[in-house]
Amino acid sequence: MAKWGMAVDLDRCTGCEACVTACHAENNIPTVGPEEADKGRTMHWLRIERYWEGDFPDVQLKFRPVLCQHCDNAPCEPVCPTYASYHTDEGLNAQVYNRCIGTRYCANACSYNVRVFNFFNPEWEKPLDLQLNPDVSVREVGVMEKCTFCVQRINDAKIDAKANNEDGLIVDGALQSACAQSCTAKALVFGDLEDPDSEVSRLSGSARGSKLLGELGTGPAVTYLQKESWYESGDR
Amino acid sequence: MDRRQFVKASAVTGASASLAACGNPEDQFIRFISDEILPAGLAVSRRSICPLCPAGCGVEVRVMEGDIDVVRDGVAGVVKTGLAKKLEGLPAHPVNQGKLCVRGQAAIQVTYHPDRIRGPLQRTGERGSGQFEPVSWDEAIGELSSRLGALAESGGQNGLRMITRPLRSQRGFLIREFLERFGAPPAVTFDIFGDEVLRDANFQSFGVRQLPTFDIASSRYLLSFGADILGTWNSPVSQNIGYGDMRQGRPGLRGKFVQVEPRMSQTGANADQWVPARPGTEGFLALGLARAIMAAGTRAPADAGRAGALIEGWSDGLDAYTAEEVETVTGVPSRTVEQLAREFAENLPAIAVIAGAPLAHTNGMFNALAVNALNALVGSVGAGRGVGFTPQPEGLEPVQRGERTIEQLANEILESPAGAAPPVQVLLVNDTNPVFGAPPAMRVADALSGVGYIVSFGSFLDETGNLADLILPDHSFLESLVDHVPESGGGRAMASAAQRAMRPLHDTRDMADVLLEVARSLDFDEPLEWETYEDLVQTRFDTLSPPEGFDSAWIAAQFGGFWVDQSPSSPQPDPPAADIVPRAYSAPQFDGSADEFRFHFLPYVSQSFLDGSLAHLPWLQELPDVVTTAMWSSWVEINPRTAEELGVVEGDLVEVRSAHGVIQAPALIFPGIAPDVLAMPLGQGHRNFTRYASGRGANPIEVLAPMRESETGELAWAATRVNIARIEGEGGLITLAGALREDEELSR
Amino acid sequence: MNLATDSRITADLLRPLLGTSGKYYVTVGLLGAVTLMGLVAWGYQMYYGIGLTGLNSPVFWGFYLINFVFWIGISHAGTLISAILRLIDAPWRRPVTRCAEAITAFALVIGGTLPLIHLGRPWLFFYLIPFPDGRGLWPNFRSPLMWDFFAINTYLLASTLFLFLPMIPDFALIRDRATGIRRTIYGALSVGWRGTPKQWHRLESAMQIMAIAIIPVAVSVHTIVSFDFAMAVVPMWHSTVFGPYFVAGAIFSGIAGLIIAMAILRRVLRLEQYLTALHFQKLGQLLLLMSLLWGYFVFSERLTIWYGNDNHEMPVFWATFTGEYAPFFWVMVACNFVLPLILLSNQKLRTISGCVVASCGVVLGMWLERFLIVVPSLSYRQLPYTWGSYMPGWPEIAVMVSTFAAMALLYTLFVKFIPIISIWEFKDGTHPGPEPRPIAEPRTLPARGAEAAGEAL
Amino acid sequence: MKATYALYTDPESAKQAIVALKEMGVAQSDIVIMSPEPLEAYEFDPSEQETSMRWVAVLGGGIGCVFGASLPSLTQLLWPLNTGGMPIVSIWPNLIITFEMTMLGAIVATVISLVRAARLGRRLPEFYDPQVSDNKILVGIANPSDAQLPDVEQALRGGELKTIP
Repeated sequence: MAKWGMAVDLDRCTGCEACVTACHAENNIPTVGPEEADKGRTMHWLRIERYWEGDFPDVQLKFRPVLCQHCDNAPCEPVCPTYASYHTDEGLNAQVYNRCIGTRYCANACSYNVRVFNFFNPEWEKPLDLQLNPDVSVREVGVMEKCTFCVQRINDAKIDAKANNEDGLIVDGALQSACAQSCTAKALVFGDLEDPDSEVSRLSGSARGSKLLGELGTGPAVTYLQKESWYESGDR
Repeated sequence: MDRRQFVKASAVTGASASLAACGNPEDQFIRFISDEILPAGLAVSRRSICPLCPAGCGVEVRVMEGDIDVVRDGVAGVVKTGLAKKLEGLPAHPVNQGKLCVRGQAAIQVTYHPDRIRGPLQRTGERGSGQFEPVSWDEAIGELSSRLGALAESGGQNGLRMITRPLRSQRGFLIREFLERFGAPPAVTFDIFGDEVLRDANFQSFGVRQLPTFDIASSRYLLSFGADILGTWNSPVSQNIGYGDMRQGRPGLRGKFVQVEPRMSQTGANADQWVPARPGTEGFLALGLARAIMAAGTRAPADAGRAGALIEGWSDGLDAYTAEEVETVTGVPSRTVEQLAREFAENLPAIAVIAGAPLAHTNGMFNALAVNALNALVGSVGAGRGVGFTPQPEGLEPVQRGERTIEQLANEILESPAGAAPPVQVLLVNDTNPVFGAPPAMRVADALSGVGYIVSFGSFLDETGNLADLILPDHSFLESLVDHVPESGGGRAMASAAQRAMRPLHDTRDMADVLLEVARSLDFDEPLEWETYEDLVQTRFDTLSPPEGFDSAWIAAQFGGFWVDQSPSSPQPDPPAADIVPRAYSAPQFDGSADEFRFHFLPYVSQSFLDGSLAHLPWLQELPDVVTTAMWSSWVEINPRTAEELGVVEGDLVEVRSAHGVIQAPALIFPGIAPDVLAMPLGQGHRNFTRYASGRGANPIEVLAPMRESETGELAWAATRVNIARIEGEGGLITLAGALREDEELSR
Repeated sequence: MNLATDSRITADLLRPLLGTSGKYYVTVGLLGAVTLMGLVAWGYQMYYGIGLTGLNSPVFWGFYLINFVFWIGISHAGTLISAILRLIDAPWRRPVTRCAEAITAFALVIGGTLPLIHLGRPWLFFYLIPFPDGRGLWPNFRSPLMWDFFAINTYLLASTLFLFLPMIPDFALIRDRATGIRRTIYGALSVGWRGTPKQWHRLESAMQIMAIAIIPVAVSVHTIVSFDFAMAVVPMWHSTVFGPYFVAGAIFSGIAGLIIAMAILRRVLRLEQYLTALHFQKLGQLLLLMSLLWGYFVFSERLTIWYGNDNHEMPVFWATFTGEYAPFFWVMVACNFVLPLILLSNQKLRTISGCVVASCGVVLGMWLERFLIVVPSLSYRQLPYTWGSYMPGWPEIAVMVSTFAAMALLYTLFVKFIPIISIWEFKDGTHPGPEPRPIAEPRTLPARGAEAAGEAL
Repeated sequence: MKATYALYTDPESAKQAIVALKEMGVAQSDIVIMSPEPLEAYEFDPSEQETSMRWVAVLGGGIGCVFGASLPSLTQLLWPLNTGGMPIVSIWPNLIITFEMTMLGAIVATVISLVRAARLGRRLPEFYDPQVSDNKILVGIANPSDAQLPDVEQALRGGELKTIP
């Protein structure tokens, strides 16, 4: 049984935001337009947080991609009265759109605020709708949605592995979330944490690794590898 | 022509109106025989090339079966066909190695854009009124042919002109051939934020008129002077890939990255050290480093070769550029200068990069040459040595840009004596928008109004297309055969090509095929020898040496999406024999006096929209700019202290005034910008560019002064001084982030 | 037992039922219209989407849940108080209990509706009902919202019964003097009451048991409402003090609501001799006590946060203390603490009008308290990048207004059909009441109301 | 039916009538008493002071408790879903449901027992006089035999005598 997870190398991430649009394209995420965006109702499943440090001229800027952390002890799951939000055997923090009645409790409980809500029915002005990914359902008004670790790709990969690999297991790297696939600096690495040889397992064990808001004990499946500072030519 | 009218107009040809006429397909459901049979529910992968920037990344298109509304013989219905669903990087492609940037990811919306022109249009109202009516392709092409035919008979071949964006595909070659054989002057390429200064500098220093390719992955020190290498400049994806490996790709070794710029860009945000230098003094700083390195004795002036010889005083070790002098000129502390010099010389291979604003000053050429010399000094130039040049495939070299600039063309039109026949009878506009992109001082709009007949190949009604008399909408890149010769991003000569990924959605035609058809009807003395654009590309590609296992480069290119030269890369061409003229540093000149206009004005290429050509894509409009988190708007970046002094808070509407124009935009408090600099992203401020971009934000180009780079005459777009004032009104700034800092403390 | 007095009592307390004035219809009409407006707003919201509200990310909860907590709080006036008073057998309770219990029933109905209005997809509200879906999946009992479902419904059922049982003898009373349709209706409602010693005794022991059972339920209800917040790891929500804090606040606002209601009844129904200054004195003292208790909870809550100085919680603390939400905070403190302390701690000021003024302040203050609990905490969550703010949309305001109208409407209708003071309990007790005044009792109700009755409402 | 009864305006005389009836050998259970108020101080009918309602309530609470404990646990086992890493049968939250159901059980049981014990919910028998709600106390007996009729009327003389033929 796999356990899906991700490693985010903040030392690689350049804030290019390819992941953000890749996520939109893969998961049929609507755009809400300026008025709604101004109200704070954009639908990004994945955002790159930026924080300033210091003042000019000694000023620094830090980027941090934040997506659903697929916590093992997810605060968002138990508060849902209809089981719309629950934890799969493979460690995915799943959202069942059909069961969601829109209490928005999960969004409050999520300390990472990575859940986005359909305040209106999504619109794709024709023929933009032709781009919609048939593997991903389109969500209606009143439904909470969030990063799924591209569960549709996971399922495709499973079928593919059953058909083509003698051991029926997914080869590390053969399966990538849309964001990881597009990530130009290879900062996002997606894979199976159960597989000790997978790159994501290797990176998650890194000394630079830490969890976002780890002190809350939510047990995220996403590990952040902290930015390093420069050391003169190779000496460590 | 406002959106509603536009939709109306295009609708008549396109499906929607006919659908309205025949009721919606649900009511009377007619399913035509499939255009394309695909395995139901399964994805097919096809190849293409991202057209949005000159990098030319290979694209893998995920195509799946889908239904589209169509009208066949006046009957509305649906038909199954293959539809592009998602764009990914082409894994094996030498430039982007399976990765794709944010703009490339959004490129798919170009094809499905609701405001795409769905068929040929003919102007009905006043020019610029935006009133068009649909016409058939035969009429449209007939109209163009007859006008050109008339020109040819009256011997007025000179009256045909063409403006195009820089093309690195064979379309450029076709355009050249077409104009040449018609007898018209070569096309004017318009690319206001292009890199001509750097290309010229590279030609001077290294004999290659080309943008460099950087081996960032294996470098240990990366020193960038204002170059947005991780954002938009040159070949961003390949540079990002290299950057990632430079950081964490080599166990125990992590390269250092230093960025020199007065306003922290997305690239600068990733730097280990960020050094704000006064605008236009970057070259001086580079030479300061060079002097320190030479003074340290680790390197001799001669090591820089020709590149060094181009700098006055180089051979004597640049005594003028002492660290103290550098501090007074650039504002960079002498300590920092020495530290940078030491690290740059000690951590080889070290790369110095310069691009963007530093080259857009009156002394841009000097800045470029200085950095070239610095690279040469530490021996970073040459194949496999940090700074290289991607060999161009022989026989497939892209057409070099014409001598004439858009401004010269404009002047020619404007200066023609009144009453006389306009010097430009027919103007072809291909995929470029000078009315939006050229500073008002160049008076491009006025000039175009003096043109006899304007034909646009654009897919969207933009400011320039709006002035057209005839619009012959091109296919989107997914709908047509595409080819590209990357200028940089790889070690070997290469050329990409791909067949169309899907059938055209609308009644559009490939610009190249239209030109060929027109040419046929004109019967040139030496006719164009290609039936279709595909013939042309094939014949051109087949001049290349076929790789292993293929008997033609054309087949190979289509098979893999690209062709790479297998032969050992040809040596760099020798520098021009022309005698060397050493340049001396001259302080940058700015338009507007410092006391009247307090601030340097720094427009920058937007992460989302580049120069504005992508402002029509909703995904990019709603993409929070990673540094400012702003969406759907434009803004003016102000240092917090300056803002406090001016009594400006975030979101206030401010007026940016130069000697040449004034624009209004909301203020955005930006800790990473020098107190005497105001920065503003390009891209917004379109008057007329689809429902998503029209009337949104302000266009910084409108305040730019027509300053020149002294040697090349390129526009010095960073040499304008402005003033700023808070004014009444809604700023309309939309940002995603709630706080600037992670340890944000609220008022106590 | 004094015939003259009792007849007088019966007459006074039945008067509102006898006749109906034009004013009454106007009042009902107006209140009904405003209530309807709220429902229309809800309809709009369902049709166009919850986006008509001012809700956003990160403030996913707003006015609807603020008012939900507010009304559930108000509901703690009646049943809880009257149950306590019954148990300690405070003689002065008798005229108060029924109008208090009525508040509970109505406030619960209103409060219980708000979470449904709050839903993104209200048409699927039945997913909350403990019943398996097509695939045999039941609701998630780990969710505080399910706890709400059970607690509120239990409390609603219990309070309704608690309100209904003591009405039976009064229904019998009306039955015996009514004719026609009224006789049938009240006859049905009085479930064959005859007033045998057995019935009287069983009724009283039933009320005793229910009083005992209903107090823990009432406490649990608002504790669970507080759990809706305390269970989430949100700055200044995740606190153990919330349970008692909310219960105290609920009783606090409940008493305030009760005092206001009683004052209005006293005026409109001319019950000056039944709801006397003494009752306001007593309730005023109770209100003062709760005010002090509330102050104690607020202090201990905020002290703990401030001292702990948790970097996730401090932004919320400062936002409410000196930041953008500070004005609300200080108004709340003034209304909930300073004002009651001044007006109620002083015998001279603790008059009827004094109590009413204090109560109005408390109702406002407690509404603000709920606002300050919901909005600032959500505005300033753990990751500063996601900070935001909130302005209500027009449907939220419309619905809020209509909840108050609905309360008034239900109450107006209630006093029209049911004696607002329990007649038999009042007679039964020994307490200040009207002087004996022999009058001729009408054996049956006049077809059209007497003029006196006409002025009654 | 036949009935003989009297209406009294004060509890004292009513009490006397009841005593008189008892003295002439009428069983307490045959004496019909109706009052507009509890008037428990007068103990018209001492036999009614005992009741088992408390125990009914406790029983009801017990049933509610069992139901409230099993409903969440069983449904959680019926379709085990992991939420937030909590155990499938999560005791703590379930206790809340259990508590509410217990209380509900007790309350419902009380009301049911009240309805049954007080013989509520049936139609009003003919033997009833609306004057009772005019603050009169009714004392009488149903179907008196012609033999005892005079004594009964004698016993009830304190009040306004009435008969239902």
